[in-house]
Amino acid sequence: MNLSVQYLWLIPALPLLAAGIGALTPRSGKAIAAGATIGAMGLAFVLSCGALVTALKDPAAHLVANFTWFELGHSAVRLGWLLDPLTALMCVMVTFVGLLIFIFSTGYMHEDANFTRFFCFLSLFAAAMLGILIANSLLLLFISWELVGLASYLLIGFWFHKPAAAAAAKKAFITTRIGDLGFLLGMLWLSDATGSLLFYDAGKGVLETSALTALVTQTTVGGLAVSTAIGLLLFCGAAGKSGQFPLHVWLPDAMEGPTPVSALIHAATMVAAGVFLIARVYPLMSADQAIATAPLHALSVVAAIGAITALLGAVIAVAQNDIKRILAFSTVSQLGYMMLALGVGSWVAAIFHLLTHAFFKALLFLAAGSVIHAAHHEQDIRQLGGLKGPLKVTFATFAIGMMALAGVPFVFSGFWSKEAILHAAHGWNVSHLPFYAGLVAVVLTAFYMTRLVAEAFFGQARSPASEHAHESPAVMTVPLVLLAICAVLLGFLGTPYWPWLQHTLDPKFHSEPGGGGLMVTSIVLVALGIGSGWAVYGRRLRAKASAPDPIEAKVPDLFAALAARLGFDELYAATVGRLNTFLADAADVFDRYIWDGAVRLLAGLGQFTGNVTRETDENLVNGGFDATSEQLKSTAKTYSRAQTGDTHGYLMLVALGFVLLVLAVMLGGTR
Amino acid sequence: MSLSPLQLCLLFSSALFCVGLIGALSRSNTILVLLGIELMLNAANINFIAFWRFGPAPAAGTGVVFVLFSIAVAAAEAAVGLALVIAVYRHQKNIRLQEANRLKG
Amino acid sequence: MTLAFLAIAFVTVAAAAVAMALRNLIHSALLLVFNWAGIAAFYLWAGAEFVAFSQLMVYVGAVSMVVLFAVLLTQRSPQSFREQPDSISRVIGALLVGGAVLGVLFGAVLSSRLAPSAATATPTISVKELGSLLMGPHAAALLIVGVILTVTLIGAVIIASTDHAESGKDES
Amino acid sequence: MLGTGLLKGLGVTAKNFVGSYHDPERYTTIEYPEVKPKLPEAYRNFPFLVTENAMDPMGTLRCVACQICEKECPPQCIYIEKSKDKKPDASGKMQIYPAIFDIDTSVCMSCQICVEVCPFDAIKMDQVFEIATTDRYDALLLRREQLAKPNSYYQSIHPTEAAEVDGRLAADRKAAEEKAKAAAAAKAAAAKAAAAAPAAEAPKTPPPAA
Amino acid sequence: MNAAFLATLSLELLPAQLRDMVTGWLPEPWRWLVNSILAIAVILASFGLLFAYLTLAERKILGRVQNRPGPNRTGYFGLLQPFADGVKALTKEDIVPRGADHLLHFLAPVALLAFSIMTFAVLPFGRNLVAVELDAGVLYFFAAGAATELAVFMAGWASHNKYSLLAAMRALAQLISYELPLLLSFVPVIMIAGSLSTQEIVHRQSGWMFGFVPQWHVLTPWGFAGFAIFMTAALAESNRSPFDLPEAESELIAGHLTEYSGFKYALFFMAEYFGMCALCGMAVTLFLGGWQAPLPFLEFIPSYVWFATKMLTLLLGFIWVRCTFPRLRIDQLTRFAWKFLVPLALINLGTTAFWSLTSGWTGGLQIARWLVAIALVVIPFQLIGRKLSAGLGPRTYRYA
Repeated sequence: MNLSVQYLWLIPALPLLAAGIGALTPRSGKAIAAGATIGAMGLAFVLSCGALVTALKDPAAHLVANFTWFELGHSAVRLGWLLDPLTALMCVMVTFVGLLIFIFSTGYMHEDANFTRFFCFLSLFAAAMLGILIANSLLLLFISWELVGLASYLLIGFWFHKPAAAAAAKKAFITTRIGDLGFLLGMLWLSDATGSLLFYDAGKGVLETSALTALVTQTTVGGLAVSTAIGLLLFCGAAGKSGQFPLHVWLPDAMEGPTPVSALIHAATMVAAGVFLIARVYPLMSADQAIATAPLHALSVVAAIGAITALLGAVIAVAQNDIKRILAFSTVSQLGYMMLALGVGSWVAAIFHLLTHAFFKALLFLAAGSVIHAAHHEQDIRQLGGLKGPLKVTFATFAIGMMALAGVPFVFSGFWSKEAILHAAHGWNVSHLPFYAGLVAVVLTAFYMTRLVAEAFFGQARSPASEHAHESPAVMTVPLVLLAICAVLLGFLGTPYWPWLQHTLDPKFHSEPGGGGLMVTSIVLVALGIGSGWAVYGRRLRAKASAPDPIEAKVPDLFAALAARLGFDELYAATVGRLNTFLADAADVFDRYIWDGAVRLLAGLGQFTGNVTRETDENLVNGGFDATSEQLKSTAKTYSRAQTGDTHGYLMLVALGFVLLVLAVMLGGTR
Repeated sequence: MSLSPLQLCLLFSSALFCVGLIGALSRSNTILVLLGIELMLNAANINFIAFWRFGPAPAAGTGVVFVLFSIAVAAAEAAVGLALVIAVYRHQKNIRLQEANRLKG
Repeated sequence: MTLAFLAIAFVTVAAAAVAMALRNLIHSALLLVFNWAGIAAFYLWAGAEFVAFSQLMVYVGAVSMVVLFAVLLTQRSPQSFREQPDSISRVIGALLVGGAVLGVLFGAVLSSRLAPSAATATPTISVKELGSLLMGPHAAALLIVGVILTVTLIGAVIIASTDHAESGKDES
Repeated sequence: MLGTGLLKGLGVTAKNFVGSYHDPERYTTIEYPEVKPKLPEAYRNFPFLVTENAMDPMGTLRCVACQICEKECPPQCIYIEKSKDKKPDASGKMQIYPAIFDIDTSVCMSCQICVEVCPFDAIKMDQVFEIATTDRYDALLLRREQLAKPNSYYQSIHPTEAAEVDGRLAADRKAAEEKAKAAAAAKAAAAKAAAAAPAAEAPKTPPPAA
Repeated sequence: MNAAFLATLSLELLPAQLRDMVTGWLPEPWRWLVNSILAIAVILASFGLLFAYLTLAERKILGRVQNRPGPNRTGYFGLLQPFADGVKALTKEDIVPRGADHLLHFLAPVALLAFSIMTFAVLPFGRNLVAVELDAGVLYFFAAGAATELAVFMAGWASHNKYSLLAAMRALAQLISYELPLLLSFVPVIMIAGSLSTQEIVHRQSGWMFGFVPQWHVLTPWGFAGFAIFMTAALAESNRSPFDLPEAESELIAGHLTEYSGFKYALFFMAEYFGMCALCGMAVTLFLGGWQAPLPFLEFIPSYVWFATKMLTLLLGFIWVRCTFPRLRIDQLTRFAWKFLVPLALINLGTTAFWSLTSGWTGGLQIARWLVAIALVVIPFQLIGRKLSAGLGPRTYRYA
């Protein structure tokens, strides 16, 4: 079974159709909406598998199908589909994880009144996401990118009657829009510089040698190569979407949406779009590596930002109490890892981590959703506790996810993918700082995940909600189990001993030697993290929900700062927000007095001219017409006076006319 | 004076027509005006029948058919006319025809 | 024969004249109904049986109902069935114009040389022949009349409706 | 199906129509003036006064004019005047009797309270219903003579109740007789004793009242 | 009377011969006039008598249905009761309300009665017994019937009583509503018979199927449906229970008849019975084969006897219906007409067209024709009936 590239559009089209069906289904048609969505997603999954088969025939080839969207004068706007192992693997991942999450959602959202709307949005999101993946044009990618943003906005604000959800939706939308501005500028610049937006177009695409060479050789302000500048602008978009350091603030708030949404969008797929974007345009990003003298390499920025994000997310996650928030910050941290990997030159490792992360983070979120569902929408881990007993399946799967995330060696996929990244970072010859940041993040990740598990699942129940917890229905647990299996197995696709994935994605890949020592180091660090986490939280289990956190007891200031997410939100409010207000005010003043004055002056001039013309017109030109029409009007008025509205009068006139006619005929007529 | 039956009929219908005309002209009540017009219509119908009965080509039966159509149309006219009267009444609270002159020039 | 005609004509015209002169609307309407019945009698006299019965059915049975309903629906109280007298000037004008028309018509009729018809035999038309005529040469007209009646029915109901929909459904 | 109910209804009326000709159970009408309705025993309407002897109604009224009924009557339709003298009643005892006993039947509501309260079983409920008259006043005011009806009539209209009343009265009377007999015996004994008493005291003691 | 005359004297021709005996000696124009007057007199007399005894029969039957004897005091079995009623009505005070329109108040019952009697003119009472042979007899019948509405209005308006007026409007609404199904229900007959003449319609129903089944219209699917609709609408047109809303004594104090008493009331009463008789006679003519005998060997019985028998049966049916069904509410009444009877009558037109077009079918096709026609009658009845009674399920009355 394989799918040729011409029919690649079917993959996003199916969920789009399902979204249409969902939008037209009345509220009572839950089965129709869910059935259409899941069916479309299942079909898309099958098609993706077919696409993967096609792509694997020649991993090095970029199969494309381009067409002209519309023509604009001499230039034409062209779009196209692209099929290579990256696309295919991502498609398979997105459709598979999406399918499982959709199935999970039927159970999780079953009580919701707007069930059909939810599934409509989910389908829309899936369609847009798949559109990003198959795009062979930066423009198509951008369109899908914005659609993804829209769907994300709709889904975060799905419970828009909650003010927090509405605010979070707005925040996410606006924050990502800031990044997208960069993306848009980069895209326009790219289009201007190369005249095309297609990635691969038989040698004329922007990712192909001729265009890249042209881009690298031009320089712009500050001695930057054009490719660097464009790459950095594109990276702005990626940073916004993937929640990288300065723009990461929206991601934790996005957890206000329903948990399946958090799992699908804000853990597994959408946030990975940024990583995917950088991986997709990797030739462009890495083009400036050829110039050793360049003041700044785009990938260095990516690596720095990734390292900062990885560390920052991990640190903040330590002090969070909301189960979904912890996972959200862990996502931020892991996305930082991926960016780090991209930055240090190993995009294959980034994609590898992306794939494994997608599975185990989706697993963690869905398990968290199951916990929340079971505990009657209690999300605070201090209020939970003791869930190990009642939620056996959930606990088991959550533990697997946790160990995968923490990077417990050998068995779990997270270990291998993280290992690949650290390996790449270690080998980066520019700086070792990202590598060390990654190591610290490894410890912290293990630490906070241990904390989470210990608080939520061990000990005794600390609130009525967790006391009455019960296992979720099969429709929710079965996806968990499937994801858990994948979270374990997926790691074996990319071990240093059998780097299938790496070779598939990048046929030129060759593993660097000397991984053994690094592996030992990271195993020690993971053990350290888990051990310290267990020492702090596991040995003396929390007895009451209101008891202070052990770290909080030791260093309250630091904990408070972390719990407040290091004040990024406040900082933005104080700086960006205030600056924005100031600028708006300034613009207002400028507008009102300076521009307006100029405009008024012009307008006054225009008015004067107009007056002059009008006078001429009215008195000279129109005079004659006016007189004529006045005449007409007065005549008409005279005539209309005959229309007295007196029906009797009309009738009488008719009768008199008749009499006169008859008389005329009789007296003067000839017969 | 020897009048043919046809002439008698025509005189009859003329008289009826004029009675209807005078009624329609002199009364201010819209219903009565409508009735006067009905009367004129009926007078016309009488002419049709008279010419069918005493005219040169009675066999065709066209006169009768015409009267039938005329009656049907007159019924329709009465229905619409009186519906209009009711609408006018609802609007101006009386049905004096000379007051229904909103559209005058 | 002629005597019967004269009687019918006299009664009919008299009824119409009185109806147009009366101030009580209901009496006017009822007299007009009587007048229509008289016209039906004329049709009978003339041998147009079917037309006579149609006239009875449509005018006496249906139009009269519409008229009476309209009269009742447009009066505020039973006391106001008496119309205010119409302005004398208009009445005089109407009489003058009507008289002129009458004179002209009478003059025209009397002066015309309408010979006493050669066809002494009374023409008759059976219902069956009438039906064939209607369905044959005049089928198109029949259809159009049907459409007109339907449209009229709907239109009358819409014009007069909101609360008094009955007045529209009378012409059957 | 629409219409079956209508047919069923037609069937019911048809059955009634046919049945009224041959089924006396259905045809319950009584042609009244010719055929009198058979009143149920418990039917009560207007009170009457019981007399012991049909031959001498006024002489044998059970009523002793105690006026309890007059006081109890809710619409106050009874008017009684006591007699000045006494007459022997059925058992021969001397009693006051009603000189006037009127019931205004235009007021009476047949509540039966007078019957309930009468200690002498002298007033009972009648079964009359054809008492329409042409006079609104006097004809509806029933006098003692019109009200008095013999005990045999009472037995004919309310047999069960009358038997019970008669039994009770007979028992009372018997008890009274025995008491009287005993009293008489005592008297006789006393007389004997008195006779046996010293003669000197005899003129001083008056004879005990009977 | 000689023997030859006696020989020609058969029961069938008896009425005509009797008439000729009386008027035979008159010269032609006078003879026509007297004949007409005689016919009118006979009709008036016989229907007057029928009216009188119909009221008695109605009261007796109603009584029997309610397990009472009915009037039985006046004369033997109460046979003189109608005359006693008549005397009572005549001697009662004739009250005319103050402010009433005297002329119209008097004209209303007279007009009503006149129009009712006019309808008898075209009924074929026997093989040769019809007062006026009209080419458009059926049309005449219903034209005259339509005029009765005017009388009802006159009665309501002339009474100078707003309740009478309202009741008259209500009665008009009912009469107009039911006129439509009434007219539509007999159009199929005219389609099949191809004539508006009553005699012609009766003649079309002569003949026998299989030698003994009469070919009356009522014995065809469309005819049965038309008959049922006709009789239902006739009940309403003649203000009979359960459609006697215009004169509901208990609820609407007799509607437009409130201000009538004495003889005028009796006239209204009479007109109602005349109208009922006329409609029943028309139903007999249109659907029940007129004066034809129901079985071939019964043809020796004179035709007018058959007509009378059929008409009386229908009249008794009216009485039977009256004693069975409770009165309808006005909205139920009009809804029944517009939403049930009119659509059914219109569909019946289509059924009849089918019947007429397939008249050539024989053998197996004949059976198919019957089945299709029956389906065309029964299925709309079921569907529209279900819609009509939707939401009006069996009701339990708590205080009944």
